[in-house]
Amino acid sequence: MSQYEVTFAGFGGQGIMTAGQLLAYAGIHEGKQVVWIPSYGPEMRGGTAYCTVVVSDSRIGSPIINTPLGLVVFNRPSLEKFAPRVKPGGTIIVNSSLIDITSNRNDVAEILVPANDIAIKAGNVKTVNMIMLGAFVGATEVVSYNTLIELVKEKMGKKKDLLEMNLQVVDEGYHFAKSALRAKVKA
Amino acid sequence: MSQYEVTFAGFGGQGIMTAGQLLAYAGIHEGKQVVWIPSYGPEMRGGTAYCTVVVSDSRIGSPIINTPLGLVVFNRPSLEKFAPRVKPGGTIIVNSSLIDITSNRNDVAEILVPANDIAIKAGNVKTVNMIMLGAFVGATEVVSYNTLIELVKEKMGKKKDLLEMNLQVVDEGYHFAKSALRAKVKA
Amino acid sequence: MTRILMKGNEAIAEAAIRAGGVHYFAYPITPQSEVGEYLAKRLPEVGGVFVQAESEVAVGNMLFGAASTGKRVFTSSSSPGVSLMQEAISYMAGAQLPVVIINIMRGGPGLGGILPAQSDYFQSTKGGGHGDYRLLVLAPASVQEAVDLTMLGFHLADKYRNPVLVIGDGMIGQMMEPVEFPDKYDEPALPAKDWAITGAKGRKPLITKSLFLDPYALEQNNIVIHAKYEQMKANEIRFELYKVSAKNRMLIVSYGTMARICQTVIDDLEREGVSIGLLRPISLWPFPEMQIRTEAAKPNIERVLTVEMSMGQMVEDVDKAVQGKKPVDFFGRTGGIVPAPEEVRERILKLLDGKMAK
Amino acid sequence: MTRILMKGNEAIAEAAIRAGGVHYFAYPITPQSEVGEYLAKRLPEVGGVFVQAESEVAVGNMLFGAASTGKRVFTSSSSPGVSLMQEAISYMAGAQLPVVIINIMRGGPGLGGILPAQSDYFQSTKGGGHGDYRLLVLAPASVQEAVDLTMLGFHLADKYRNPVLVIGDGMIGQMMEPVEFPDKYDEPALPAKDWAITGAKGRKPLITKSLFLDPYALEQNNIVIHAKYEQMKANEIRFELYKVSAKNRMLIVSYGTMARICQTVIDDLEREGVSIGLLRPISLWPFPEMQIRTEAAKPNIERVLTVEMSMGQMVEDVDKAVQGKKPVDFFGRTGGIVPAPEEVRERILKLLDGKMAK
Amino acid sequence: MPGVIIDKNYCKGCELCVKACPQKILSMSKDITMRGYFYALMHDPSRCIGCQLCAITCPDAAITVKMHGTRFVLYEY
Amino acid sequence: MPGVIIDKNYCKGCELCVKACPQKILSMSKDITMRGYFYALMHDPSRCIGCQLCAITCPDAAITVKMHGTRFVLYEY
Amino acid sequence: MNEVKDSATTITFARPQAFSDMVTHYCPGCTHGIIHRLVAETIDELNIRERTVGVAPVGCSVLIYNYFNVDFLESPHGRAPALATGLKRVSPELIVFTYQGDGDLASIGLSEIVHAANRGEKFTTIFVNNAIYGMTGGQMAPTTMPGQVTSTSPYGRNVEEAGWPMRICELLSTLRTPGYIERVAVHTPQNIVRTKKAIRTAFQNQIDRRCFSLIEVLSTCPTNWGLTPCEATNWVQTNMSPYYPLGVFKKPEPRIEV
Amino acid sequence: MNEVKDSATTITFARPQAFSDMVTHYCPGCTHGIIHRLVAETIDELNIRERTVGVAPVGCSVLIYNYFNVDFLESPHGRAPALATGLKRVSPELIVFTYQGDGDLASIGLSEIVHAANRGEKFTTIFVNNAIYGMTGGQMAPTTMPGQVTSTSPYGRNVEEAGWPMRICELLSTLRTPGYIERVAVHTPQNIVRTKKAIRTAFQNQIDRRCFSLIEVLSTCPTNWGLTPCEATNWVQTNMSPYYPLGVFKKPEPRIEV
Ligand SMILES: Cc1ncc(C[n+]2csc(CCOP(=O)(O)OP(=O)(O)O)c2C)c(N)n1
Ligand SMILES: Cc1ncc(C[n+]2csc(CCOP(=O)(O)OP(=O)(O)O)c2C)c(N)n1
Ligand code: SF4
Ligand code: SF4
Ligand code: SF4
Ligand code: SF4
Ligand code: SF4
Ligand code: SF4
Ligand SMILES: [Mg+2]
Ligand SMILES: [Mg+2]
Repeated sequence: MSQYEVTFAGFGGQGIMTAGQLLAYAGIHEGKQVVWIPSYGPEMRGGTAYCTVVVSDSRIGSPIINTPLGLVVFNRPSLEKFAPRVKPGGTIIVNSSLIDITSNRNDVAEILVPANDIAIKAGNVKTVNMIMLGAFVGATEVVSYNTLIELVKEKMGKKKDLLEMNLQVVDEGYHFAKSALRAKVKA
Repeated sequence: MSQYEVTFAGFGGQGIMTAGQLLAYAGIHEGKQVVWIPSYGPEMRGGTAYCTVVVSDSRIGSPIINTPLGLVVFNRPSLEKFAPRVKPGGTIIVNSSLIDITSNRNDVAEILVPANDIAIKAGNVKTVNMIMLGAFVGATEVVSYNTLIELVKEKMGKKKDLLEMNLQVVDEGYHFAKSALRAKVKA
Repeated sequence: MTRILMKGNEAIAEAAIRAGGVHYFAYPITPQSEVGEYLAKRLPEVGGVFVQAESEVAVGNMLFGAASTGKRVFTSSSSPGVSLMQEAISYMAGAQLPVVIINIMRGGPGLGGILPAQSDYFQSTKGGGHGDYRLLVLAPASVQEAVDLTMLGFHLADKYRNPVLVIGDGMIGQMMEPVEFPDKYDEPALPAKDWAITGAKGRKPLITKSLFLDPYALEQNNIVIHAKYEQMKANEIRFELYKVSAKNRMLIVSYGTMARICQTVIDDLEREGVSIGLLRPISLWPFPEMQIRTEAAKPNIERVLTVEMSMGQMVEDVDKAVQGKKPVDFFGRTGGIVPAPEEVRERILKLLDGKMAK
Repeated sequence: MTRILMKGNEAIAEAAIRAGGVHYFAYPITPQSEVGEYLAKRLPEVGGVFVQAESEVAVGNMLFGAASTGKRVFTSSSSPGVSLMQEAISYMAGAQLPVVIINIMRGGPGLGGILPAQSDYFQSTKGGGHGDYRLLVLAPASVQEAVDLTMLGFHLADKYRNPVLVIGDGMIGQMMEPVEFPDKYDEPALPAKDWAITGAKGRKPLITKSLFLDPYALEQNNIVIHAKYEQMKANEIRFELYKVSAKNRMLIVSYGTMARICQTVIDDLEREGVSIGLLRPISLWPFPEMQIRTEAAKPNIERVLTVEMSMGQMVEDVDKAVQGKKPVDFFGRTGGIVPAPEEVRERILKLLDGKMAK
Repeated sequence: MPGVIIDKNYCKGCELCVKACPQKILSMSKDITMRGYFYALMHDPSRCIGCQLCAITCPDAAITVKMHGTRFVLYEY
Repeated sequence: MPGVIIDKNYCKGCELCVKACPQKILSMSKDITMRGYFYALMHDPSRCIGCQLCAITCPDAAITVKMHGTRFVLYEY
Repeated sequence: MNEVKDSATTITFARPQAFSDMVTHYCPGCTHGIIHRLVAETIDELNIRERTVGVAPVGCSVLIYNYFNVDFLESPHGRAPALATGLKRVSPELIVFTYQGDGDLASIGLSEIVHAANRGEKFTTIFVNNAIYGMTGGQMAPTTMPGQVTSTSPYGRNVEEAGWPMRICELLSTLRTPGYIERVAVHTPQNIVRTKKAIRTAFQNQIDRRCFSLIEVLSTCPTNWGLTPCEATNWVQTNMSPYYPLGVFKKPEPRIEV
Repeated sequence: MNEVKDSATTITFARPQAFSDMVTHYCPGCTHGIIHRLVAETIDELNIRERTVGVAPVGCSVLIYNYFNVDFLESPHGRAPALATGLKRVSPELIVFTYQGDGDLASIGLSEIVHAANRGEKFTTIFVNNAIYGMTGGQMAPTTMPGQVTSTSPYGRNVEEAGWPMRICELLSTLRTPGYIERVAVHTPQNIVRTKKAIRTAFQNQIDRRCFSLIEVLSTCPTNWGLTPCEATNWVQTNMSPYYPLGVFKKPEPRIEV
C-alpha cells in the first residue's frame, strides 16, 4: 500500500485550494484513490488557509492527516505552523519570494522556489499556486508530469491566454524543482 | 382510610368548576386531603365541562377517578356520560329543570333537584351551581353544613347581596336533598 | 406555614416568587397558561419583570439575555413551545447560564392534544438541542412537590450555572391540591456570580458566549461543563422509594403523575397480598441508574416494570440500568390518556402470572 | 458510471437530484452551505424548486407544506439550524410525512464552532422535539456513502412516510472524494401516495395533521406510527463489520468519519499483531443493538470501545446493548477536533494493557 | 313571498340575527336546544322582506332564506 | 502642523484612505505586511492639512492624526 | 340592481357547498363563523373547491378543517405561511389559503407572514384579528387595544411596557413586492358584504397568478372580551375600527396584457 | 466652527478607548470596521463604557466582542433583540446595544426586531446592511439587490421568485410605538460623519430612557461582492442608495417635561 499526503498552506486568496484540487484530480486521472480536505476553520477571513490531499493506491481510511509527507507553503506563518509536522523523509516546497526563513529540518528535502518572482515575470501574480504545484510534482512525482499538464488543460482550458500562461508556469515550477533536487543530490 | 370522590358536570358557564372548588376548600377546612381536577380537554368551547373532587382522610394516590362515588350533573349529556360510571352505593344529584331523564340505576341514591327553577325563583339563574352543591352536601355530608356555609361566606363574601342569595340557595339545596332522601327512605 | 388550595400552575408561579428576585418571560400555551396569568398579576407587586414574548423562540433568547445578568429568570411552557426553545437552551447550556424552565407536558408529537403526557422525557433528558450538554431535570408528582422542586430548581441552576428543567404534566398543572409555602426560603449559600454581565466597571470586560472557534477552546468548554455534570451525578440524584421491601415481587419505576397512580395500585395490591415496590425518580437527569440497578438486582425481584404516559422512553434508561439481569417490561398510555389504576393493576397481575413477557 | 471528484456537500446535492423530482428548502449555514449553492444552480435545470427560506423554523414548515403534496422534498443544515426545526420535525413525524433532512454536524453546544463533530447523536436518535416519535437516522462515512444514503433516504422516507435524517459531519461535507452516481436510480416500488394533498377532486377531503384532540385518537396515531418504528427495527438496521474475527481482542463501535479513522487504527494495529474489530452502525436509528450485543458477547472480546466525536452519546446505546457483559469504554474528542489515529491507537493499547478501566 | 328557516341544530342563540333584521321580526326562544342555547325564532313571517341580512350575519350559517317570485338583488354579495 | 501616523500592524491595504484624502498624499507600499497586505504610506507629509478624512474612513482604525498648534474643528463628529 | 325573475320558490341564501354540515365548536356569536362562511361562499362562487387547500392555524380556528369540504393542512402555531409557501411552490396549480388569528400571525408567526408577503408567494391569507388570544383563554395579543384587560394584562395593556397594538396591513403595505392588502370587518351586515368582496378579490388574484393577498378581518371574541355577541360587535366599531382603519392598503399595479 | 487653541502637539484622531487593541478579522476594506469604530467613539464620548453591554450577532461581526472594552453577549443568529430585551428589562440601568447584519436582522431575526421595536424596548440597534450574507460565503439576503448575483442567486436575484429587497427602516417606521429610526451609510467620509451623529442620537435616546432606536448603516462586502474596497463604496452609492434612501424615518415625539 503506497500513500502520499501533502498539505498546501498559505494566505487565503493565494489559490491554495485550487492547487490541491488539481493534484487530487490528477490522482483520480491516474486511477488512484484520493481525498482532498480543506481547512474551513476560524482562519477563514484574511487568515491562513490550507488543504490536504491524500493520494493512495488503496482505500483511504482516516482523512485526517496530522503528519503529511509533503508540504507546499506559500507564506511564513504556514511554514512555521506546518514544517515541524512533516514526516521525516518528506518534501517541503517553500515560496521563497515571501518566506525569508527555512524549516531548519535536515531530515526532509526542502526546495526554495521564488514563486512570486517567477509569476510576476510570467505576467500574472495569480499563477503562484500553479508554480508551486508544478514544483511539488517535479520534486515528488506523486503524479506524472503528463497527467498534471493534462489536468491543467482540462480544468483551466476555458480562457486560452490564461491556459497558456498556466501551462508555462507549471512547467517552470516542475523543472525548477527537478534541477534544484539534482543540485541537492550533487551537493 | 375513608375517601370520597365526586364529579360535577354540565355545560361550560354553569359554574361547575366553582362548585367543585368550594367543596375542595371545605374539605381542607375540615383538615382533610383534597384534590380538585378539572376537565380541560377538547370540550372547552361551548361543550360540556366537568371536574372531580377527591376528599380523603389520608394521602391521595391516583388523582384519576374513573368511577366516582358521587355525581352532580347539570345537563343531559353529562348524565348520559357519567351516570353509568358511579360506584354502586353512590349518589347522583340531577338538575331536573334541564334533564328530563334519570340514570335508570337502582344501586345509587338519585336525587332530582329542580335547580334552575329554584334559582329563577331566588332571582338569579347563576346560582344553580350553589343549589346543586348544597344538595350534594345535604345528600352525602362529605363536609358538614356549617363548613359549607363558612366557606361560601369566605369565598363569596365580597358582594353582600350575592352572598345573601348564595347562602339562601345553598341552604335550600341542602334541605331539598335532605327531605328528598328522607322521602326515599320512607318510600 | 398554612395550607392553601392551589392549582399546580399557580402554585409553581408562587413558588418561583418565593425563590426570590425572579423575572419571567413566556408565551401562553395550554395547559400551563395559568402560570403566566398568575405572574402577570403578582410580579408587578414584588418588583419582578413579566414579559409576554412574541414566541417561544424569543422566550428562550430573552432568558439568555436576562440570565446573563446573574438575576433569577424562568419561563414555563408546554411541549411544542419547549421544542422551539431548543436552540436557545443549547446556547445557554454552552454559555453556562442558570435558568429554570417549566414544561407542563401535553400529548404529542406535533400539535397532538392538550391532555397530560410524559412524552418529552427524551427531549428533556438527552437534550433536544444540538451539542454535548445536559439539563438538570426534576419531575414532581404532586402540587406540593412542584412547589418544592421549582424552588430547588432556582437553587440548583445557580449552583451549577446550568439550565434546570422542571417537568410536570397537564395533570400536575391543572389539578388543585393544598400546598404549604415555607415562610422563608432557606437556601444554602451560593458561589458569587462573578460571571454576571453588569457593565465593565472596575474590571475587565466579560463575555457571555458559547462560541469558541478554536476547537481546543471549545473542547475545553465541553470539558468544564461536563465536569459539572459529573458533580451533578454525584450530588443531585433524587428519588423516592415507596413500599420497597424484601417481599416485593416486582419493582416499578415510574415518575410524576404516573408514579402516584402506581402508588394507588401498589396499595391496592398490597391489600390483596401482592407486594410491589416503587422507585420514583425525582431527578430524571441525573438518573438514579445505580439505585435502580441495585434494587432490580435483589433476588426477590422477578421483573421490573416501567410505567409512563408515553410509548416508552424512560424505559430505555431503566433497561440500561438493569443490564439484562431482570426482564424489563413497559406499560404506557399516550396521547393524553392518564392510565387508570385498574389498567396498571391488570398489567402487573398478568406479568406476574408470567402470561406476558417482553 | 464515471468517478468524479466531488465535495461531500455537492455530492449530496447531486444525489438528491438523482433521487428524482426533488424540491429543496433551506437556510445557509456552515459547513454545508455548498449543498444549497449547488442546488441553486442545478435545480432550475431539472425543474425542481429551490427556496432560500428566511430561517430554519420556516424551512421545517415549508418542508411540512411541500411534503404534504407527496412530492419529494428535503433540506440540509447544521446543528443549530437543526435545533430550530425540532417543532416542525415533531409535527411531520406526527403527520407521517416523508422528508429528508441532512445535518452536517458541527461542534456545540450553542454557536460552538464550525468544525466537524458528532454531538447531535442524541438529538438525532432520541428525538429533539416533543412527543413520541422517531426518525430514521443514517450516517455515512465517505462521500460515496453520503451519496448512496441520501438516495436511500428518499426511498425510506416514502416507504415509511416518516422523516429521514442523514447525518454527516463537517469533514464529510467539506472533503472531496471520487464518487460514482448510478446511471439510473433503481428503486423498489413504493406504495401509492393516497394521502397526498392535491385538492379534493373526486374524493373526500384529506387532512394532513398531527392534532388529535380526542386522546384515544391521538393514542391511535401513536400506535400507528410506532408500528412503523417496529417495522423499521425489523427491516432497516444497517451496519458494517470491519475486520471482525475470532482473533479480535476488542470491539470498536464507531460511526461516520470517526469510524474511518478507527479503520486506519485497526489496520495499523493489525500490522503490529493486535487484532481489533469494528462495528460501524450505518443506521443510528434503528440502532444495531442486537448485533452489538452478539459481537460483544463473543468470548474473545475483552472490552468494547465506543469512539465518537462527542463527550459520549452513542456510548449510552452501546452500553445498553452490551448489558454489562463486557466493560464499555469511551474515547472522544469534541469541539471540532477530529481525533488523529495516533490518539485512538494509544487509548486502545492502554485499555488492552488494562491500565485504564472505566 | 320571502321567508327564512332557522336550523335549531346550528343556532347558538347569539342574537346577532335579531339585531341585524331591519324588520325586527326575529326573537329568541324560551326553551333551549340540546346544546343548552336559546334559539332564534321568526315571530312575524308575513313582514319578512327576504333581505338576507339575518343570514349574512349568522355566524353559524343557521339561516336559509327563500323567495317565491321575483327577487331583487340589492347588493352584490 | 498636522500629520498622520499609519500603524502597519492594523493596515490591511484597502486603499480607502488613499481615495479619501483630499490632498492625495497617501499611497500604497511596495512590500507587504506580516499578514500579507500592501499598506498605506504618506508620501508627502508637508501637504497634510489634518482634515482626518483618512482616519475617519479607515475601517481598521490604523490612522492617528496629530496637530501642532491651533486646530479648527470643521465638522462635529 | 339585478332582477331575477322566477315564479317558483328559490333558495336565495343557504349554507355553501364548500361547507361541511358540522356544527362549529365556536362560542355563540363568535364571528370566526361568519368569516368561515364567506370563504366557503367564495370557493363555491369561483368554483375552485376541488383544487383549494386550506392551511389551518393554531388558535380557536384550529379545527377549521372540519367545517370545509376541501383539503387541509394543520400548521404549527404561526407557521401557516411557511406551509403555504412549501405547498404552493411545489404545486402551483392548487389554490392555497391560510386562515390565521392575530396571535398566530402577528405574534409567533410574524416572520413567516412578512417573508411570504415579501417573496410574493402567490397564496391568500385570511387574517382574523380579534385583539386577543381566544383559544388559550384570553391572553394579550400584539393587537390587543391599549388599556384592554386580558388574562396577561390584568391591569390593562400598558403601552409603555407592551407597546402599541400592531397594525399588520400598515406594516405589510410598505413592502416593495406587489401584493393585495385590505382590512375589513364583520360586525355589521354592510361590513360583511364588503368583506366578502375583499376575500373574493384575494382569491381571484391567486387564480390569476398575480400576487400575494392578505385580508385582515376585524373579528369578535365575546367570550374573552367578557361581552355579549351584540356588545362585542359594538366594541369592534367603537374601540377597534378607529385604530384599525378599514380599507385597501396595497394593490398590485394593474396588469398590462402582453 | 470651533477653534481649539493649543500650542503643543495634540492627537486629534486616535483609536477610541472603548476599542481593544486587537486587529479585526474583517477583510480589507470591509466597512464593518468603520461602524465598529463609530460605536466605540460614541461610547467614549457619552462616557458610558462601564455600563454598556453589547449583543453580538451571528454574521461576520460575530467576534465584535473581541474589539470592544465593554461587556458582551454572543447571541444565537437573529435573536440579539430578544437577548437585549431580557437584559435591558432586568437591568434597565445598563446601556444595551445590538449589532446585527442584514441576514441576522432582516431574515432569521425579523420577528425579534419588529417585536422589540413594537414593545418599545429601550435599547439601541446598529443594523449593518451589506446586501449579502458575508460570513457564510455570500448567499442572498432579504436585502440583496434585484439582479445581484450571489452564491444562492447564481442567475441574479429574481424578484418574481425571491421578492424585492426588504427595507427595514420603512417597515419599522409604520409602528405606532415611539422609536427612532434612521438610515445612513459609510461609503464616503461625509456619510461617515452623518452616521456617527445618528449613532450618537440613538445612544442618547437610550440614556434618556426615551425609546427604541435603530440605525441602519449601508455597508460593503468587497469579498462577496467581488469588488475592490473602493469599487464597493461606489456600488453602495450607485446601486444601494437609490433603493435604500438615507434619512430619518421615525422620531419619537418631542419630550414634554413635566
Ligand atoms: C408553539 C406554540 N406556542 C403556543 C401555543 C398555544 N396557543 C395555541 S392558540 C394560541 C393563540 C391563539 O390566538 P389567535 O391566533 O389570536 O387565535 P384566536 O384563538 O384568537 O382565534 C396559542 C398561544 C401553541 N399551540 N404552540
Ligand atoms: C441558526 C443558524 N442558522 C444559520 C447560521 C449560519 N449563519 C451564520 S452568519 C449567517 C448570515 C450572516 O449574514 P449577515 O447577518 O448579513 O452578516 P454579515 O456576515 O453579512 O455581516 C448565517 C446564515 C447560524 N449560525 N445559525
Ligand atoms: S330576511 Fe331580512 S327581513 Fe327577513 S328575517 Fe332575515 S333580516 Fe329579517
Ligand atoms: S345569528 Fe344564527 S346563531 Fe345567532 S341567534 Fe341568529 S340564528 Fe342563532
Ligand atoms: S489628514 Fe487629511 S490631508 Fe492628511 S493624510 Fe489624512 S486625509 Fe490626507
Ligand atoms: S484605510 Fe486603513 S486599512 Fe485601508 S489602506 Fe488606509 S490605513 Fe490601511
Ligand atoms: S374564545 Fe373567542 S375567538 Fe374563540 S371561539 Fe370563543 S369567542 Fe370565538
Ligand atoms: S466577508 Fe464581507 S462582510 Fe465579511 S468581513 Fe469580509 S468583506 Fe466584511
Ligand atoms: Mg385572536
Ligand atoms: Mg450581511
